Amino acid sequence: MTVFFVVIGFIIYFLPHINPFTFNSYPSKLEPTSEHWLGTTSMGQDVLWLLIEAIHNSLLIGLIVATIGTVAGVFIGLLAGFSGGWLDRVLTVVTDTFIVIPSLPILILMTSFMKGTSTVFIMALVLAMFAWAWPSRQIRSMALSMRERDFIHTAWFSGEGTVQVVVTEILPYALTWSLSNFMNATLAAIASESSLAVLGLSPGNLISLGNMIQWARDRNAIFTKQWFWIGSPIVATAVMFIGLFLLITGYNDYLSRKRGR
Amino acid sequence: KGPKNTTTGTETAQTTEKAEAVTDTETGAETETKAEAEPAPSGETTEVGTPRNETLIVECQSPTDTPGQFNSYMQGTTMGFGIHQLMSAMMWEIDTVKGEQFGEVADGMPESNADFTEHTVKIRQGIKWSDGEDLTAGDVVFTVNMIMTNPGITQNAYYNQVFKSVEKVDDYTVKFVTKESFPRLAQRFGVTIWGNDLRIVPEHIYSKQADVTQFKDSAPVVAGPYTVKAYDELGKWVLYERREDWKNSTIGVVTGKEPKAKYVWFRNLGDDTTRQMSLINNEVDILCEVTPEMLEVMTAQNPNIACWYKGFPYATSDDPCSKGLAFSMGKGAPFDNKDFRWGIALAMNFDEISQNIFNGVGRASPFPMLTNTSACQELYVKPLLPWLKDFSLDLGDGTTVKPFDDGYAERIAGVLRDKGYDIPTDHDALIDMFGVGCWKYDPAAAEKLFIKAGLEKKMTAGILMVNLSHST
Amino acid sequence: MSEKLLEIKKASKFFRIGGMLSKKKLTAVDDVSFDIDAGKPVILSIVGESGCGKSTLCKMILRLHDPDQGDIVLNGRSYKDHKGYDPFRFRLDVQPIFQNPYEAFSMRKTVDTYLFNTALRLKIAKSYKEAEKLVDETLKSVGMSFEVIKGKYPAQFSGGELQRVSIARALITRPKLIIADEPVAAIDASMKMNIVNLFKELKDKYNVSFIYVTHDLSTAYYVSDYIATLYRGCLIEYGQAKEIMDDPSHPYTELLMNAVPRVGEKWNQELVMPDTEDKEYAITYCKFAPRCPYATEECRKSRPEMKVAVNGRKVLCFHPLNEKEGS
Amino acid sequence: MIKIDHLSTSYTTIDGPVHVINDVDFEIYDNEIFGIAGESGCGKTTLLKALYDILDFPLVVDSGKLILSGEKNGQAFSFETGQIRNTWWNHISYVPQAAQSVLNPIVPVKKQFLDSIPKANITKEPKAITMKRISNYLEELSLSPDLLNAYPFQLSGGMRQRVIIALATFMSPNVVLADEPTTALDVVVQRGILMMLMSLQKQLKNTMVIVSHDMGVHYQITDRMGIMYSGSMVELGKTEDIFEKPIHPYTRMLVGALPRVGDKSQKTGIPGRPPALTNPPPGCRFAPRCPKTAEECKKSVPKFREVEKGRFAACHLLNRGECRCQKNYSK
Amino acid sequence: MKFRKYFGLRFLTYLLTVWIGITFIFFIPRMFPSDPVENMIGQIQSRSGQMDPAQMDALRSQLRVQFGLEGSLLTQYGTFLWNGLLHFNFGPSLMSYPTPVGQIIGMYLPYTLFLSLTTTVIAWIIGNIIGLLAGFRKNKISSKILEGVAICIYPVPYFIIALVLQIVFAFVLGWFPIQATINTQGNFAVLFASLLKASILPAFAMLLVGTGWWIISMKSLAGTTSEEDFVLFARYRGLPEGTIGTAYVFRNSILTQVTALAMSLGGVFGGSIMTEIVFGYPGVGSLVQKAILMSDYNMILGCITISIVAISTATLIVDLIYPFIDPRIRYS
Ligand SMILES: Nc1ncnc2c1ncn2[C@@H]1O[C@H](COP(=O)(O)OP(=O)(O)OP(=O)(O)O)[C@@H](O)[C@H]1O
Ligand SMILES: Nc1ncnc2c1ncn2[C@@H]1O[C@H](COP(=O)(O)OP(=O)(O)OP(=O)(O)O)[C@@H](O)[C@H]1O
Ligand SMILES: [Mg+2]
Ligand SMILES: [Mg+2]
Repeated sequence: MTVFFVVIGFIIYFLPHINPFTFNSYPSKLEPTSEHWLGTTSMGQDVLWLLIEAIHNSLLIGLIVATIGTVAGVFIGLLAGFSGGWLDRVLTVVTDTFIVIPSLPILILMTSFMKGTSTVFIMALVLAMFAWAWPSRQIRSMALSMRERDFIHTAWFSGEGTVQVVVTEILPYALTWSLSNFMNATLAAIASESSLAVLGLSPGNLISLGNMIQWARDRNAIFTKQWFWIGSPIVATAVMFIGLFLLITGYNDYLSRKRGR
Repeated sequence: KGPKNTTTGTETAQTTEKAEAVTDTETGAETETKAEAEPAPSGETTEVGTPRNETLIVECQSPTDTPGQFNSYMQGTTMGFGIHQLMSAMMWEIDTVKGEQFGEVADGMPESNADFTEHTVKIRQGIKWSDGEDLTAGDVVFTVNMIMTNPGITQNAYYNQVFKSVEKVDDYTVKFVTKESFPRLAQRFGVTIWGNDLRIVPEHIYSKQADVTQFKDSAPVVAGPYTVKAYDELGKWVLYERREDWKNSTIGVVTGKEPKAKYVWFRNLGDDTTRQMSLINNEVDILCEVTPEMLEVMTAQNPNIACWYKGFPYATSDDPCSKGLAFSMGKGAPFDNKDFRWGIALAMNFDEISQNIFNGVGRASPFPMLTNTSACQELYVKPLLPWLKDFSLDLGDGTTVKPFDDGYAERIAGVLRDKGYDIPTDHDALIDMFGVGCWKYDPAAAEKLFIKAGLEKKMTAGILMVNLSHST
Repeated sequence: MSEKLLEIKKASKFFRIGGMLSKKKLTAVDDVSFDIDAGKPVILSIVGESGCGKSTLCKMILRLHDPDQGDIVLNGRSYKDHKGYDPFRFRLDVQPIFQNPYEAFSMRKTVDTYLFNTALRLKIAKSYKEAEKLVDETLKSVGMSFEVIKGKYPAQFSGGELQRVSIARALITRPKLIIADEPVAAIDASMKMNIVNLFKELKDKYNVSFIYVTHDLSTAYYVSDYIATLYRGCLIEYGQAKEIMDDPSHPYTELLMNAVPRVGEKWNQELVMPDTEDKEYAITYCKFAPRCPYATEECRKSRPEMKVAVNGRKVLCFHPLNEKEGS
Repeated sequence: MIKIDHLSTSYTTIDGPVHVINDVDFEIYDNEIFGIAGESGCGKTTLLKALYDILDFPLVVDSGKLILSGEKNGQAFSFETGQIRNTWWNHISYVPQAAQSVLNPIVPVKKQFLDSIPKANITKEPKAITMKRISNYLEELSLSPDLLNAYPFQLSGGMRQRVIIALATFMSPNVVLADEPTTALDVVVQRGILMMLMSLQKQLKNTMVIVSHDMGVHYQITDRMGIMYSGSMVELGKTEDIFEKPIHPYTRMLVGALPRVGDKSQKTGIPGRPPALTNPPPGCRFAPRCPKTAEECKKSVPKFREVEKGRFAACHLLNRGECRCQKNYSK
Repeated sequence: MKFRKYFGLRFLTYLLTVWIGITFIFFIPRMFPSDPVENMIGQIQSRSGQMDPAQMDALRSQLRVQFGLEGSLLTQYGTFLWNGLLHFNFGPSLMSYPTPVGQIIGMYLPYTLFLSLTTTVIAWIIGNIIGLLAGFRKNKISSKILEGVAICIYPVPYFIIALVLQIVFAFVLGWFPIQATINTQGNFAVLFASLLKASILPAFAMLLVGTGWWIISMKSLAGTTSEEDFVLFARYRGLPEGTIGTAYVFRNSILTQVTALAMSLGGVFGGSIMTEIVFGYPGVGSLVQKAILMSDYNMILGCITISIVAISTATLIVDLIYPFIDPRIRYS
């Protein structure tokens, strides 16, 4: 099941490269035909290509956010957990703060100020600001508990320096956790972007799943019964979420089974 | 179009503050739509507890941030939430179809001296405030002086700039003395398109306030036909009730007709989806700003929904509000540069904008400064056509371009016919429907103009991207 | 006396226990002193019940904990001398072996990386070739070989095999001292003897001293030259292994010896069981007094002094058993 | 009495079945302490699980069965595989390995005692009386009744182990199974617990099965014992006989390798390692490590048979008469 | 004594967290090129026509004083810390000038609390019960179906669920008003009745989404706990499944969920934005959104400060009461 969704998610992810996205290129409001599988929009866009592009962009945002968030989180978490002392305390308080700050209002705040000028990347950066705190906290506690493990001592007595211990001993353990966190963060980022889009705060020229739903809503697709236009991004979002979610669950199951051995 | 049309109940058309509408091209064609006051079961009540069949529910496009605040001279008061339409007393009103002003509080147009520095205005007799006091010249004089003596009122500076003095001659006569020749007193201080700042307030209430800029006036005493019955503390609705003595209100005195609805409930509805659903389900009677597409959908689901015309273009094009992009030239570079502005004008594909935003409804006009009502088109635009056709722009590289494009009407008619609309073929009818034409879509020329305006060309392809920062 | 390899001078370590909610202090190692001569390699066993501070003491020697009081001197260099501390040299001199061999290596790395790291990073070998030779040689001395372990992950070894790899790793630097904290506790009975025999063998072959921590008294008896008994963080008895175990002078050592389930000799007498443990850490008089069958008033009033006999045997008791017999 | 009748079990894994118990066939009598010894992974816990009827996935019975029979409160009973679980904690109880973590960490000991009393027994008497009985019982075992109000984490490992033993014996079961009850405890505590088990058995006159890999423990407390190697029982008999006259070479090496206080003579461990259970060698599983391996050993599995009365072993050497029955340790 | 020290430490981190958070949100809006004064001037200008530059400057500085935006960033910050953080006085709202921010938030907060707090708690309870069943009785068909439903609903973005509910129940079936109207003018009974009517649909949407998450997390917790030694041992002791489920699995798993609940209670503020927008329900969430669109600094600061304080306080309280629900922390 999981594999099935992964295949969908990633095959679609690689497809958009053959897609030239053009505005007003087809007659508008077509029903699904063999040429336009999902019909066209009120603006004369092919829904299928729009959808593919949207999935691509949403995934891209999700992945960028998850990458930045996870990398920053792992780095800060390791730093805090391994350095100890005042640096740890400072980092911990900052991390806690970011966990406590309500992210959606701040996201709205930042995106509304940048509306018009933001790009996919800036959007992702903004979202990433709130994606690192949680992993950082987890990784820190992981690092803290690992610091006392015997194999860390063995590594040190084998001549490894602190940096090397962190990189070759602790990181591999943190990575498995991070991977599942990474997928979670991807989900969260896509969801946040969709929320912002529905509030009308996503960059106007960004074709994302959220924006696509928002456009369709704006263009009254619900009442003109353009079900494919409004429905396809919704279904895609839901399917992608469920797929990713199952992937996480599957991965975690796999991990625990592996640990159980 | 005036606020007082509520007299006829079902013909009401609401407008939003045009000043804001200008900033956003997405607000769509302004097609006012209403559900025919359906004979609602008499037992049914609205959510605010009034009988549904005596309540007119009007949409207001945004909630107010200042609930319970009805003093128009206090900062932040939302006039569009019924204050303007139902309660305000203006000096002069306008009939937008004829383009003629007439007196409301004033009894007729001002009489000015030869150099237009002294203006005598008669005040209508018989208008009473809702608490029974007479509205007299004293109230008018008090209002203007209040504005001029209170720096906290935003219009203060302007009024001081215009007026030397405003005095009461007798109970129903006021003399305005302006600092300079000021022939347009009625236009500037009466209603032309949307309301004006001069809303007469009752002296016997406002003179008692220590600071009128901080006076919320939550239970206002008004000269208009409705008073506030209840309002939402959260700013999402206001309920108005017809005055018992509506005959003594401005409307009663001016027209003698009774406003039909006993209650008027202004409420905010949220996004387009919600608005449509509400209108279809009879949860609202009047919607503002509806796209033709929305209208088609709604009429299909509820046959009682109607607007100006049964078929295309649904809305009258004689709406006195223009839609488009406006730039403040005072905002500084690059908008103060003529070539830059021309560049933007030529970079925009009007056909697409019109199709995508208004479904082709509306009259195109090359001139932004005047609303292209049919009167304006006949009087102003058509006579300028020969000049327009000859007009050419210097592109800065030695070439010129003639920016006027008179083919718009025929083109859009073609597109609309393809979509299945019944569009007349007669050229004059088309010009009346779609206007004489617009500026050309000419990216190449636009590019040259931008370069002329001092912009650097960074893009290689023919697509030009310009970040438009809107200003009011 | 001759030069010392390791001197532990009145070392103490305190822990705050009970998380943030409490300020309870626990003296895990309480004023412990002993030393190991530099000249002749020895195996020194540290025995005692669980939680008596054995591991903490080892960690202090390994510099994983700093002593809160007292000092440790290795090769004449004090641990307090932070400027003179050379982590590089230190790792050449002292190496650890941990209790659970599976814990001592990361599950995600092949075990040979640790061996090569030790050889190359600590600059024992100059090239990979040389390191390989060294590693193989060392592995052979513990009965394994590079061929066997190459590219394998810890999970692919049995506990005994992995413990040997762990020992081999510690031996690569040819240290002077190996700290083995319960090296056989997680190893099967059938394998245990192989490991302790290896210690004996390596001691002479590589001239390396061992600190062997265990609560398995029979193996301690079997391998050690010296023995130190800890009770609740205190060193209560120290001396030649055979001497102490055959004839304990501290009542606790005696109790310990009696509790060993010996084969061939069934238990008969009853035994006093310990009560709630952490209370005893806070006792200001003799910590063993509450459980001691021979305790007197004196024992319940103050702490006994360490008594040192001529042959270096030490005991922390007011009334050592063999003394009492003698008098 | 427990009769184990040619029992074979295996674990189902992705790599195929792991045959852990192979044709084990013996009896555990009433009123005795029976010991099971063997190195790690040889199947001691698995055998105990089978005895306790914890035959849940992935552990499956391949063949054979178990019968638990006896008499309690004057009533005779007999349960077979699959029925034994209905009488858990009543006729038979089990102290699992790693007993340090088997108590609910956030519930006081008292509650866990009350929980474990089968519903049928508890309704008949008021709670106060039950509590009284429990604290009396603890006192009998020289445990302080204050323990009842403590949470498990407040107790030391040894104390927890004793509480669990008290819990397991409170209903006076006919059989108590204890898996490594003293591993990870220090010798003094270990001795306390073993003494407790012994006195309990004397008092209840029931059957106790003790699993341990410490031969010393077996010597001290068990009456009879079985030695397991790689999933099979290789030797069984009176504990003293096993130590004095070991038959199987594995037992012999095991006993011979035991270090002893007061004995500094050179001992050697057993070289090699036990075979993988997924793919065991044909023939005797100890053959690869056995100093006396013959061709026969590599081919056929020796039968577990009675060598002399009450003495069982599985070794081909027995056929060759090479079994050296002599005192194996010096005193 | 000991507790006081622990409390002191914990309180210190609490203050630090709040301070850092607030500082962060103080500076963020001020770093962006959007100015409430200019916005206001724009509005005034568009209403009353041209203004000469001198007058515009006068108005500008007058507005700055009124809005509390005069002085350097640092002095503004100082005033803000003093007034806002210590006295909870965030000054007048810029969009509803001169009504104080506190008063407006005070008006909206009860609605948010009424809806979000109750739904969060109810979702938590329902989710935990279902999650426990799903995790503890893993092999029952019913628990698998429930879990499957949770997995399918949980990941669907909230606004989609909200929209679907709105269309189905309000538009098609007409059971509820499409846009909630809360009758603030009537007596309490009227207010409450209209409030109830307005909140059922949003509450249902929030419950659907919220419950899903709790089911999933509780399921995995209960699943892990079910495999713990002490649960196995409880089985071996022949305890009835019911006792094991409640006294063993549930009690041990719920501890983690309590902390999670505290964190999500804080989220009540941000998380309700979508509900409020889709259903037109009044609340702090949409207030924040509007404040942001109108660059109402004071309002933004006020709302987010309250939210930060609320989340921190919730976690603080949980940390402080945690020892009382988990004996391990109380006694060790
Ligand atoms: N990091 C620590 N923080 C707090 N207390 C500790 C810490 N490390 C050890 N202790 C406590 O110090 C005492 C001594 O612990 P140590 O690990 O040295 O004992 P040990 O003799 O090695 O025991 P074992 O035989 O169980 O390994 C114990 O009571 C232990 O709980
Ligand atoms: N769930 C399982 N799935 C597959 N194999 C298992 C499982 N549990 C145990 N085994 C295997 O069965 C064998 C016997 O295990 P068991 O736990 O009975 O050994 P033991 O004699 O009790 O060992 P120890 O002394 O370490 O407790 C081991 O090789 C183990 O790897
Ligand atoms: Mg230890
Ligand atoms: Mg076992």
